[in-house]
Amino acid sequence: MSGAFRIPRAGRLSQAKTARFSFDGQSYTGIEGDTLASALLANGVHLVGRSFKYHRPRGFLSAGAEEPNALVQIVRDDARKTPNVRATVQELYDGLAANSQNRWPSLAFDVGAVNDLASPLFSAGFYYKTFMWPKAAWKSLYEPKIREAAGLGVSPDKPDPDHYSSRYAHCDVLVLGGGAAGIAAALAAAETGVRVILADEQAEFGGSLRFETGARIDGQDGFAWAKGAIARLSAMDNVRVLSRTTAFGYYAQNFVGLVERVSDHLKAPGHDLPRERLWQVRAKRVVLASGAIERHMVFANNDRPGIMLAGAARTFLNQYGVAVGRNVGVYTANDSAYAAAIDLKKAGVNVAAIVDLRDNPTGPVIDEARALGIEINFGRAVIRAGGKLRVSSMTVQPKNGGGERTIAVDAILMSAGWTPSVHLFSQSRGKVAFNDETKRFVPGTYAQDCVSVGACNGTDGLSATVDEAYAAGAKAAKDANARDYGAKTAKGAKPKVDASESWSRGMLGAAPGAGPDTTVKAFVDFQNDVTAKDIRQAVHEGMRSIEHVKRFTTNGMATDQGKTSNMHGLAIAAETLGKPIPEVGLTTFRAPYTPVTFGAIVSHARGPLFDPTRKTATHPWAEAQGAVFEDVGQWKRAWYFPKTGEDMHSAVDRECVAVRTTAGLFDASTLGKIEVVGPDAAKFMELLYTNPWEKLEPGRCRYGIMLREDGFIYDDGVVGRLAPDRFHVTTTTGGAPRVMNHMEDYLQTEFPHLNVWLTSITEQWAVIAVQGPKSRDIIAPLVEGIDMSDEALPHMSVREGKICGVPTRLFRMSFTGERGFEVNVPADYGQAVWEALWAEGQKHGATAYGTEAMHVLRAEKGYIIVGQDTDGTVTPNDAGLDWAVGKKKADFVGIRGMARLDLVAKGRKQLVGLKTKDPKVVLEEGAQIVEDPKQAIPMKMIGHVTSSYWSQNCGRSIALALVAGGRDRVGDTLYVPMPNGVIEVEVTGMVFFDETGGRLNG
Amino acid sequence: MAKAAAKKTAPVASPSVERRPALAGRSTSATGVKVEVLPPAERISLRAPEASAAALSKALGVPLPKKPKTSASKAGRTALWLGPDEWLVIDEAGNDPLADCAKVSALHSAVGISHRNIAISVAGPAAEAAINSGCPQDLSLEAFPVGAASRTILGKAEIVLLRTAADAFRVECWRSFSDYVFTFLSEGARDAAG
Amino acid sequence: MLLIRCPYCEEERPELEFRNAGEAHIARSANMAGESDDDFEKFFFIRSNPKGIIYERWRHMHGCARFFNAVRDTVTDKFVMTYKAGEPKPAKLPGASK
Amino acid sequence: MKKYSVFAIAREAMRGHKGWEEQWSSPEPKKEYDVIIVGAGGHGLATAYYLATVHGITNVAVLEKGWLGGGNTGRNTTIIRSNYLYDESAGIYDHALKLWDGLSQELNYNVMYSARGVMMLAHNVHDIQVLKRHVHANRLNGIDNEWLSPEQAKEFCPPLNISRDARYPVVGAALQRRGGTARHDAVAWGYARGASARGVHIIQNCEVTGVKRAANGAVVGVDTTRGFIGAKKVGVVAAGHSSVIMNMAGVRMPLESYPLQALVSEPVKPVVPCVVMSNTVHAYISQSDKGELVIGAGTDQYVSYSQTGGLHILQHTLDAICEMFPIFTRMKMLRSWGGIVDVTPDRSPILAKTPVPGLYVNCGWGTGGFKATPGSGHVFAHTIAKDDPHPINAPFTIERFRTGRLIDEAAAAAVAH
Repeated sequence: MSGAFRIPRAGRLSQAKTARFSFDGQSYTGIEGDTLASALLANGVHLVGRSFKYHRPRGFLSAGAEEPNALVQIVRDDARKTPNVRATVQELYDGLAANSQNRWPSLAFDVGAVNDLASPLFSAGFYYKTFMWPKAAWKSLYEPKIREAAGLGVSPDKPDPDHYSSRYAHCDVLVLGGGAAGIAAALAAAETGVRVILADEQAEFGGSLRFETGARIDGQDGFAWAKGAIARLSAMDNVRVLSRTTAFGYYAQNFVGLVERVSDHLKAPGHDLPRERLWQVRAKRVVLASGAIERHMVFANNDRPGIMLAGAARTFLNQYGVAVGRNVGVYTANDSAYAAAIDLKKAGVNVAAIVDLRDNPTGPVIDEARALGIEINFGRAVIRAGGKLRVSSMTVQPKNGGGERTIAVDAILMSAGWTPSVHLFSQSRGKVAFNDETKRFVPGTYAQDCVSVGACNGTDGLSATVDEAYAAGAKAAKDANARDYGAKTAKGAKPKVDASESWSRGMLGAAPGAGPDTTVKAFVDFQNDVTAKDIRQAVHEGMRSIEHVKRFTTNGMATDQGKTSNMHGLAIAAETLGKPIPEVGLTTFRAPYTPVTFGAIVSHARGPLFDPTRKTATHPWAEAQGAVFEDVGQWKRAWYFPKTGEDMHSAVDRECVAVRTTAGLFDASTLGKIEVVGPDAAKFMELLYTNPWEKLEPGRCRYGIMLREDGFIYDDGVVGRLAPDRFHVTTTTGGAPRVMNHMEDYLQTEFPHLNVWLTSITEQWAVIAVQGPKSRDIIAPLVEGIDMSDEALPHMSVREGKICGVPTRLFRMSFTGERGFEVNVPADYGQAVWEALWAEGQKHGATAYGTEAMHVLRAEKGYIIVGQDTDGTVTPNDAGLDWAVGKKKADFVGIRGMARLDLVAKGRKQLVGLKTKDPKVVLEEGAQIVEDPKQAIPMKMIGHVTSSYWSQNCGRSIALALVAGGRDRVGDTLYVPMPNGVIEVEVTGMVFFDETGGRLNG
Repeated sequence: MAKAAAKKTAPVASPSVERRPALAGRSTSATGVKVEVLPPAERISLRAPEASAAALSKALGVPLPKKPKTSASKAGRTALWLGPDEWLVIDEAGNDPLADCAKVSALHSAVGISHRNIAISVAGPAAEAAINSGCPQDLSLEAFPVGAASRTILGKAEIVLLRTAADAFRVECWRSFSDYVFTFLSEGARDAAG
Repeated sequence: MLLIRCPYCEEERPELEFRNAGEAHIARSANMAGESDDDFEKFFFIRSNPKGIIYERWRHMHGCARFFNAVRDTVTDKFVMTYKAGEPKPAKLPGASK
Repeated sequence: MKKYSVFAIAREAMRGHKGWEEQWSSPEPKKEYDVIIVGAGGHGLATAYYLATVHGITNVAVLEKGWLGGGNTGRNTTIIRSNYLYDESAGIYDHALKLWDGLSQELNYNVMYSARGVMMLAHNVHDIQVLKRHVHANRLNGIDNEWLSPEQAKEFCPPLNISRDARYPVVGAALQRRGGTARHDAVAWGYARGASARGVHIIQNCEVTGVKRAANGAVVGVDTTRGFIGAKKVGVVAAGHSSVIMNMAGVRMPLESYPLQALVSEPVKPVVPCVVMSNTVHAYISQSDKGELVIGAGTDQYVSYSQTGGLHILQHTLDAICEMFPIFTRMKMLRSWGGIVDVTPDRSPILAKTPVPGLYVNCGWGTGGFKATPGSGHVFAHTIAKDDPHPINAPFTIERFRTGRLIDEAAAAAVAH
């Protein structure tokens, strides 16, 4: 049995296929194809949630995505808990478990409901006016309490085991919305053969045809026609039909984001299916067929469980075969609710009365309702609903006042009219226009290549809708100017509407009895508990812009984003202000249309795909050696190579000593490398670097500095000249991409007359630095064709030849101060050559060293690291690199910037060395330096420590620092105030080891 | 042009160490699509003004394409248009395009990048969808026909894409992050099959 | 995500392939070293930042890698046209009424 | 101005909340004011408030082209902190922070300043160096900022992922406990109410279309969509539109305006107790009192006044959030929006007199203006009232771009090596 309220032979579900599920621990049975909402209603459950502020009991307002009340937590397992799921959208699967939210201890008895009693205090914006005294209580008391009370569901607390995927797609015509309008438009477009994508948020296409029993198209029931049309479309190669797919964002140039819910409706999704799939569609034309959303009536206690939109009740009946009550009342201001009363009556449900605000409406539905014997009351209002956890009655009064009458009901179906869904149109930056006659905003001025059709365009009536949509679909296909992809089926004809339901206007704002001078709770925004009087109060308090009203009352800011509440709120504000609606304006429609799972937006970019990881050719070797890696940009670099029992400190000490006593191998592959080739290569280098290059001999290297135009150091590196027209440029690891971009920028746009080209060769060459007194002994046996003598291959030179039988660019250079080489080999040979060098090195006691030892060794020599010892405010002079600036050069990038007033002023921060008075004390990088440690806070700081290490080779700590007027302070004592005491330091030169540089040839 | 340098970097007949390409041998299959790392190839980045194109085409034995997003292929050698003065030349036949260019005196820059890139084949009816999991270009046959070539984006990585058949692509990327590209394509393939 | 026509690739391509490179038609002086402080400030720091039509540079970073120029409306983000680097600022814009 | 209090609420509750006064009036513009402030965002309204309360200048109009607080004030992620590196920045942001503490009482308007702590994550050695440089400089400047181990960071923010297996593991964090958030609308409204009560005219839907100058170059007033309004002093506080207004006065600015997007999730029960920021992974997050996760990151890459931006920017932002907080992939984005931020070349504001007599400008706050609101308004009011900058904003000149004396916080965090 799938519920006492299931009506035999009603609806479209196969009653045989049952599914078990639970809600708040209670077991129920539903049917496959149900939503959680329809399945609960079938079991007579109306109470499903509690509201945000007053914790009022709530049921189902709608049968769709606009639902503000029926939010639940879906629990698949411990790691798959999803908060704030709309029960009206969640499809039922066997075993589904759902819990209600925002209540304690239970849904039926919620302590938080005390807020409802105190609600006169909790008027709009009350929190801005209180909780200010005593001051400290905000942090310790008020805010924690407010935070605890707020929120709806509970965040997951474990990483999500599900995965998400994404797809970029292109099409000629994208049709959003799969009701009669969308289907007609898609048919027309598809039949021309162009590429069409049709998407609808529901599991089944048809839109309002799902409940409109009066619709007949092409001789069939409307829903059957929709099903047939979708089958035809699905069979066409040029058409992609996406159900359960919500277009959530309409971005620039017809770029639309959609989310497809792939497996949340499945009992056992399996490992291969993503939970959701993000579609990012670029369409030549977009057809918006997003329909309309029914509005509720604003009257006292209109939020009681059992009170819902009339169209929703019809959907529950005609789609799911569920009666929302046994004795229902209807409250309406338009025709469409009559159809609900008629359908329910025909299904055997008692309709206690229809209450219609209008004075003397006429029309076929009214006649039919009357003919069925339903009591109809014109010119009357429902002034309040009775009952608490479930509606029990409605009290009716003539709309201009008079005697009250209370009618017992167990459900109230309401309709104030339909609001066109202009969300996506508005997101496309189109301007809506207010139609004063129909009291609705409809698409006005278009900003993109799209068109609205049907209810979202304010088009009433099925026949007019299908005509409009079909024509628009055909035109969109034509305008897309695309080739025919070959529709497989024969060209069809325009669908013919044989019968449809009548439509009429409705009303906006509060109904009689809900103000302006009452204190009743007539809800405009259900979830956020915004009442008509809250909106009036906001206006009285000076909120004249609708944006202020919205923000002050929070109307329309709940998870439904005001789909049912915005127009009512606007109308009440306008009425209170005494202004016409268009003058008050409409709040902005912002993406997403409905909430979108973070996972879907992130899709593949999780875990290892969050960001590319870059690894060098020798990475596997270092890993096997137990290296610890550090992240440098996207690269993983070997940081140090601890031997058993070693911590970082002892490993680094050992590595540093080994390099200076024997030799070390270091993977320098991550340094950026650019090959600069062409007859004007040297001219180009002259412009991009501060140094002179024209006279550098082929086969020689030079340390180069690159500035930005503002004169600050941008990057540095050793550059080798391979041939008159060919330079091998190196950059910092992190700087490689931006240096390349910087060079290309100047080459292409400032110096396009130069015949020179740049190619990134960072990844072509693996670079193995071999440094130390034994470095030549290690390399020489493996090298062919290069004279390794100091005369033939002096410091700062480069040769091409072979190593281990493979090509090499062999640099004699040193970032350690020792005799050193950098062996460049094609990357795929990198690890094998490393292993060969390693084997040679073992004969001499060489070690592998990582980036940390590299940092220490270079600091011992006073070699800077751009980005560590410099930031973006350091000039070559500041860094003590004036010698690298070509004084005779007429131009280079940065030549003017570095001559600016402040950049040549006295007292600038300059790089110097620091020695702590206690050699054992290692300064902290980033520590600040002062002249007078006794001054009060705020202290005058004159610099900071940029690099600081324990140097085993020096037997003491060493540091580099940027200090104001630093070079004039050499020999001075300065102070580094730390939390646990002041450290005395002496300002020194930057070289701590081998000041004469003799070891370069040692 | 750049003869001296080029000559010296010509490949060696018998290296004493083996070449270890990144991801060698990796492959994965899903319904409708196979993702597989291709064997090593010789490659150059070729830059030249229009005036040099004829001489370079002749030396390379493959006409350098002049139209954006196109490629030309002959005898195991493919030239991909990457920019108005830039081609990626891939040789899968074991010949050295760098050496061929070294003979050309017309203005150009040829730089060896054989080891910079690796290539991944994505093939099967769902290949297009697999790549579109992270590549924002329109890969329909109309917009990206067989032979079309383009540098573009896959997720957060740069790739070069070449359509080798209606249902097959060659994806080239730099070696250091090839694992990212391969993994991304594998995920894309899994979803394309679903 | 914008769709940008690359004048070298001769087709519209997704923004992800591009990188914006700031205002266009700010020439670097041939006599850079001799520029006044004011001129340098104008060159390096002052930007027109228009609300409306902007002349700007883009690089087809992950495409043909060329820098080029674009004319775009900063209010709607719509591109009016794109043209190659080095080409002069267009005297007349397509579809412009003024 | 009737005082707000719990008693006032109780009193009003008895009569259906009909006795509340307008929080600010909406007067017709006069022909002339002593001072015109262009822009009724938080900074502009604060300027007017302090002109009235500190300097006794109440004949002031604040002109707003839309609705007050509708620009970046109402579109930001409300992060408040003062742990900046340079003395100049630390000076102005900490001046603001001190005003935040007590602002609710000062304004008699609960702006919900919540000192829940701002934690900035380090993911690599370079981050540690940069953040520790901040920690030490802050300490000697009297600004609280402390270093945390990854474990301490997790203790302070339990949902944070500190696994070593993360793509970019957390290796430490800098925490400013006084940092936090505030309710953005309330800041604008509180200042508006306070200024209005003291006679300041807040004129909404009044767009400035021109800046009028006399023959001697001095400002004499502004043209607006509601006619000419005279004033001898005009303060431009127009955020993303500052270039546009300054151009009207013939002053070209070192500014570019970019879209800055942000988003919130659906509300959930308290889960993120503080503000977490990461420059390397590149996103930041906090949770509003309502329960929404408030998330932002960097700007789109191009100049734009469209107040929108690309989906891919939000993707990158959420990638980063889910990297730091893998438990959030099942959460849902509820709302996203864009603002227009005006950015200077050194990412520090301009808060100064201009070459035009009587014209003052307060702009260039980039992505971080909200936190400075009270301090910015306070010293800008001083600058206008005295025709001379307050010592705190004296370094934030326009001229610094000529001399090179920049206050480059971004450059100080240089990424390289």
